[in-house]
Amino acid sequence: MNAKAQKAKGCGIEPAYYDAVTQAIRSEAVKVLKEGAVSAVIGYLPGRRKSAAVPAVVTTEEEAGRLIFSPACVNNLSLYLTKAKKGILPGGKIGIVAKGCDLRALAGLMGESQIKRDDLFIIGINCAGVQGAVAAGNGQLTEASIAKKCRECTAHTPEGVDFVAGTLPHLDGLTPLEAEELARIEAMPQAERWAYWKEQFSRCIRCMACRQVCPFCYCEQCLCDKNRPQAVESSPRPAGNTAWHIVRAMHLAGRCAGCAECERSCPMDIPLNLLNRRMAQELKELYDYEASMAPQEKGPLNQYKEDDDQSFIK
Amino acid sequence: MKNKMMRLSNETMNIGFVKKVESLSGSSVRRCFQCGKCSAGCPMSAFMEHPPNRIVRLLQLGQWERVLAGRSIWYCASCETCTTRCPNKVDLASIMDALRKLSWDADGPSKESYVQLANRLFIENIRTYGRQYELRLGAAFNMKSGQFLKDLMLGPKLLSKGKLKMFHSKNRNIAQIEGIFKRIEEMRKKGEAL
Amino acid sequence: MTPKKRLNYSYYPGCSLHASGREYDISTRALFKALGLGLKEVPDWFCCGATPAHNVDELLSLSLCAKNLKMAEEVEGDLAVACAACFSRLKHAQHKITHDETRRRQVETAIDGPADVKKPVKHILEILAREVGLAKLEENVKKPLLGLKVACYYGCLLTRPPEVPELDDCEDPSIMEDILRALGAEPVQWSHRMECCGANFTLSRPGVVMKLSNAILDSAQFAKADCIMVACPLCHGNLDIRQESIENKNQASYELPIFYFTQLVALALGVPSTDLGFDSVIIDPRPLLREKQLI
Amino acid sequence: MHAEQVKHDFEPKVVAFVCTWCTYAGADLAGTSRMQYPPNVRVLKFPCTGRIDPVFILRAFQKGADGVLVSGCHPGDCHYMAGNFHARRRFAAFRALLDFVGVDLNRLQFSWVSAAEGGKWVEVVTELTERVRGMGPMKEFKELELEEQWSASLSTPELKAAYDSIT
Amino acid sequence: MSRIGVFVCHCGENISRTVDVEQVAAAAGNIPGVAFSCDYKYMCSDPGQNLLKKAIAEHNLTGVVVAACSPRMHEKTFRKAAGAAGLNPYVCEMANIREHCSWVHENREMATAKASDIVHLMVERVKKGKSLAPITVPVTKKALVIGGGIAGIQAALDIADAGHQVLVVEREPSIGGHMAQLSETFPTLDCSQCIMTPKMVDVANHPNITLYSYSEIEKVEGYIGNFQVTVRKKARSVDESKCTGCGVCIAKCPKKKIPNEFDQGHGMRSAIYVPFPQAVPNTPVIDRENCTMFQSGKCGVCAKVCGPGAVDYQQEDTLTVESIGAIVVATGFKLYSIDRKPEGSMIQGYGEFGYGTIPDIVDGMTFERLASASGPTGGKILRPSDGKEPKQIVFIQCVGSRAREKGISYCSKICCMYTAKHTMLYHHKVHDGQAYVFFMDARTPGKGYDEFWRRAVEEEEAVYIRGMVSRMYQKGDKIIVMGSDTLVGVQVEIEADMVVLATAVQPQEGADLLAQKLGISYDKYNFYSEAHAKLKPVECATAGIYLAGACQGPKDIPDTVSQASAAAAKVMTLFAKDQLERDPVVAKVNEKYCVGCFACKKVCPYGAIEEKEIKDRQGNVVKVIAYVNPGVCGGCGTCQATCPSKTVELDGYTDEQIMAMIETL
Repeated sequence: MNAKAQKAKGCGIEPAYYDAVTQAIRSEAVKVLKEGAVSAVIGYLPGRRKSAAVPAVVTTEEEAGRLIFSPACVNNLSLYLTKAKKGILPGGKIGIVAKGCDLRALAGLMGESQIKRDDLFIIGINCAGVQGAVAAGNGQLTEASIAKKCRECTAHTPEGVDFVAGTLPHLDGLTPLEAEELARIEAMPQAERWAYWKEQFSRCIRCMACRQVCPFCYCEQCLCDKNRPQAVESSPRPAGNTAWHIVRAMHLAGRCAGCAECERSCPMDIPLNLLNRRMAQELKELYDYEASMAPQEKGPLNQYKEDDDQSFIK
Repeated sequence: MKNKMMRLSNETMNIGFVKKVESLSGSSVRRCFQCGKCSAGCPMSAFMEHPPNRIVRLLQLGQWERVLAGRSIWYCASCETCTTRCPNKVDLASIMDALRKLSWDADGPSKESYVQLANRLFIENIRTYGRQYELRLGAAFNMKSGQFLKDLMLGPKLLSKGKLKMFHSKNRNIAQIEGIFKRIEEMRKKGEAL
Repeated sequence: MTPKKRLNYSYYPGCSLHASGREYDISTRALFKALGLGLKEVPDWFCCGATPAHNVDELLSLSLCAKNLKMAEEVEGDLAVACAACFSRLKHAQHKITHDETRRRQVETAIDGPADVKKPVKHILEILAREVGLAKLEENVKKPLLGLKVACYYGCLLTRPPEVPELDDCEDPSIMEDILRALGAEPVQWSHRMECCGANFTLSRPGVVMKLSNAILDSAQFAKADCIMVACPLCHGNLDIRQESIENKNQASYELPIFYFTQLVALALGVPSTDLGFDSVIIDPRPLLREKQLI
Repeated sequence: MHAEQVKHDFEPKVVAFVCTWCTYAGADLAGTSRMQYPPNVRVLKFPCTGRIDPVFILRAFQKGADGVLVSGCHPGDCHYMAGNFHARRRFAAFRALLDFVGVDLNRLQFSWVSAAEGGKWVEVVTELTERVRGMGPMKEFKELELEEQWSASLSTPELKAAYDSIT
Repeated sequence: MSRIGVFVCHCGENISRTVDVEQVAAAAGNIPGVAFSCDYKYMCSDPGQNLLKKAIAEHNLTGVVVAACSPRMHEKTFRKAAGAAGLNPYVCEMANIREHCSWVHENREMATAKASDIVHLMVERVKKGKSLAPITVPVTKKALVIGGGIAGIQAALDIADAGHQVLVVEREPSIGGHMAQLSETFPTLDCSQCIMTPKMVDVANHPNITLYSYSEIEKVEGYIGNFQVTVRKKARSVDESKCTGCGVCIAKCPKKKIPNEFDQGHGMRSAIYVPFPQAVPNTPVIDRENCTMFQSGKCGVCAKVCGPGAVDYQQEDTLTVESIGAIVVATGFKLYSIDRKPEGSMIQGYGEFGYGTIPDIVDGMTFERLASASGPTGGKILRPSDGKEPKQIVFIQCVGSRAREKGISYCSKICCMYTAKHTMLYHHKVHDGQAYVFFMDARTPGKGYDEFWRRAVEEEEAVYIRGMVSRMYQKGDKIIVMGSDTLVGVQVEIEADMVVLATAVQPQEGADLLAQKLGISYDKYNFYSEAHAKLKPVECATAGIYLAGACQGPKDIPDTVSQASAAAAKVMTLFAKDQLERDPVVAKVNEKYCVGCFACKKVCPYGAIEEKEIKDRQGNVVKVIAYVNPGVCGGCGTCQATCPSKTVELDGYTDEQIMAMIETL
């Protein structure tokens, strides 16, 4: 390990790694487009700003040659396979660049009959991590800029993909900030917890960014948009906000892939992924369920065992 | 005796005794299903250590000693309430008669001597005089039972009202009566009757 | 009054009617005379054995009764019996001897002759209510017993068990009440019509008798009866002779005259009260009768 | 079991979401057996606990419930075979979520009450009512409702009539 | 605008005693959308129903709430009345202010307030209610009878005689059940097999009956009129179509010392066997656990001697799927065992009787086999330990039954009678023996039953002792029985040669598992629950499934046969129509918004949800969405609670209705 790498230890990942991944993606994307194996590849193109990246659907070899992978490639691209965004895709098999967490989302969507594995060419990334909400000035990934979810990622290596891009560099163990935060909140007295979340939810402006970026919020009509009956108030007031976030967390329980896009996209910095993580933790404890990179037939809340825990039921 | 454990077997259950009772009374003891109606209506229940239904119960189990030991059978008033009301037509009044007879014969282990004495005197009176003479009966009973003053107050009153005769004569048919007694005794000796 | 055809009865008074129950005998004879009925005592009858005999020796009891019944054959007319105990024993004997072949043979050996027990045995109540008839009684009333509240006491022997005396309903008889109504008296409804007075223990266990008889007296008083009417010399003895001691023992005051039904019937039919043996009883009924203007 | 039925200073609102086959019938049995329990509970009948959406519980709390009971058939007894099994998982998860956002789970009771368990129904309802009574009103969601009340209440008859006329 | 009518019932005084009904009616009148409200003494009476009908017409009502008793009581009544008045029955609802209010509360003020709230809830529910039309589904006219005891046999014969196809599934190698094991039957003492075996043969020969013996129910799907039942035919190792029933295989089988289950383990059978000579079918079965061929691969004698070559060691279980319209459950009972029970079992054994370790303490069924002419002793009463004739025999009733502490509080109903029968059989066979019976109560309701019991006591000289046995122990070759006679009030001790226990009747092994497959409910003892204890004693709550015999609760033969015929009658009633009308409370999918995640399909207990392709005009599949088969849907609504966007909705329980109710709080 060279000196530079030594320096990066604990504070960042070598840019060369991203370059290598970028090259691998480009060549594979060009190849599959050229072969006609896919009609388009969903990936990342450089953004207008320096060190930025934007999701893109590329249909030509030329465009594919410009695909990148960098710490700024935060988006979960599986989003573009569902919802109204489906319309931007040409017909036929689609290539998609997927980080580990994105891959879990893809698997989840397959389990929910939203996409078919056969319709996809998945370019999986040996992902060292991406940046969080605050990017480093030089666009490199540092301990300060790495996304919280990546600090305790368990999905670095893609499984069951058609192509794997890049090799995983050595990764240093980082303090799991999110897990610590979760533990901290859980340790609070109940009233304090309510106060905490009341404060968080009160900031919500109901921009629905969290819903927009969530690969699993693909419903044609969200329950929370219905007004006959109106189960969740739609105006950004505390009651409706609280209900919305509880309902959202409940609807994602057992489905959430842990990409944390909701939290990243939240303009009000509400720690939404904590809710999702708490539910994932509970379902792991109760039913030994974890989101995986392989499609599962039924989610934990769509099945049951006769001897499920019922200690809470009188 | 009353609370002693009961060992049941063909040996401890005296079925022969029960058969005698059934034969004398002409009534089955097995028919009784222990509803307790006899005891419920018995005017003498309160004076018995085994109420009537239990007497039958003990007979069902062949427990003859327990039946005869108590004074219960002697405290039966022969009012026939039990017999009249028994849902199973168990003629308990006759069963009581039979039990007293068997106890009498066996010079039974009964504790009730007064009633037995009264009966004995009554029957002796018949044998001797052919009819009852109440004064004689009462006096004899008081003498023999040692209760010399019993009902003493009633005597003069009754005498003055002409209710007790001071004197009486033997019935003219007394020989015939004696004959009846004799022939019954003979029959029993020969085993022709119980 | 003369019946179209004179009815004749043979008569078995029994031991009590010759002693403690003599007023029963007296009033019975007076009544029969008033009704124009013949009544001839069976000569040389002897004791039926009563309760003591059957209590310890049923065969003796049956034999004595069978012999008496046989002797009664000698006298014309159905056998009229006044004493409830004698009536019960004679009927029992008839019933048993007719229904139990073994017993019949044993009885025949005992009395040394055929057990001829066919003679109809009738209680005097039966004769009054059924043979003379209530209508006739009512017709002949001279002195209606108006305003006299009577507790009719049947005791245990008159009706039980139903298949033996065949006198009346064994749990709810009405023969005494029917007769009384015909005489214009007022029978009361009361609880102890059929309860035992304990006669069997009158000699041996008077304490028992006092207790049982007290309940009867108490019940009659509760029913606001002026007097009690009986058909059995043993019952009469317990209720009348022992009434004072019962009162003393229970701190009660009953003063209930005890009538034989024959006395009341005869009175209503106009037999002079002096002929009915009212002087023989312990609780003098005459003040009551005077109060009701019956004498 | 016979709760003393005198009016207290605080009478909590308790809502029971029950299945029609077991718990509703169990509550009927409590009635036919003339058992007594606090009159605070309002029963909403569902075909099955499987039909009960967590949103209903949330809504009930928002609308002023101080306690919520969800009750259905015992495991294996579901009239629809498995509705209660699905409900069991759903509510296990929902409970955890509510707990995490700071809702006192003492206000939310789950139970199995069969059609034969009139006594158990009484017991469960009485226990929840008395527990919630002891805890006082459920302020949390009500406060949220009151905060930033932008529009007038919908409860005026005119508005209600207008709203209903849409239907 | 809704025009709802509210009718508040007094129910005589049942409601009005605790609830101010006038106030409730008045309060209801103030609820927006309520056009009419009143109270009435008896809404369910004819005048009450007429009041409802008249009000619907006069006030042009669009919905009705009857505040009265439980809908389980009169919902049908009022829906019918509303229907007669031209209203859709499904906009008629009941507010339960009796069972849920007036009967359970004493405080008038609070009860009245609660009643008003309940009425308000239901008014809102009706306001959002929709008119629904009944669903019709076809009926498959073939019945399944589970269990081939006397109950199953009777039900099967009755249905088959009515001209319908019947499938009888029996777990054991032969039909006959417990009745085939009995020696004589009370109260007539006629030989059980003499009356049973002709019926068994009738089943085998009936053209409308298909018999699957040695088979079990694997899976039940579908619903009334349209069940799909998977039956597992267990490997018999003998080809039924080839076997002639000659019995040579049995005669030649070298393994002959296997305790015979039919004789309660007191007789022996071979490894290839028929349970008893009159078995139907008379096809042997190989007990693979005891067969040398299956255990060591060396033998094969039966195959060698079998002329038609019916023995097939390779035979495997086969699964058959049958379309069935109605199911009769007749799985019968088993007898309680006094053995030590596993830790945590609800049922306890009898330590005071030695936990079943004393060989001459047997149960009633064993005594039946001993008394049976076809039994292991040829009908002689001989005790198991040494084959001696017992001279003192003690019968004990209520062993397990009515013993709350042992886990069973019910009366097993048949024991008093069969014990009386046992004493008679014993007395007939052992003239110098004495039978004693310990009993708590003699319960003999039934035609000729009490007379039968009295005969045992009065003529057959059984000594009945009213009292229970406290303890029994072996002493030499005697069993010391320590009991009490409560009538005398003393302890009783008997040195018995043999003791027969009238052990409790329990549901058949695995009754709960079968119930779960069938989707029917059962009580804490695993007896199946009828839909109504008095008025629907034969039906299960699950439509199309009926009960017969002791699987529902202890029953004797006459009761069992009666119920079996009743169940058969119910099946025939169902089969009398080609179409069945179903409750329209079923789920529907909003095709516009469904995105086809199929969470609903995953949770549907009925498998009622199918995938449906939505195509454009060119025939291209635009999307695949969920579709609910209304004939299969059971109406539980689990799909709706699971659907994130609520695009599947249960009619009669829509979110709109429920939310409207919650809004009233």
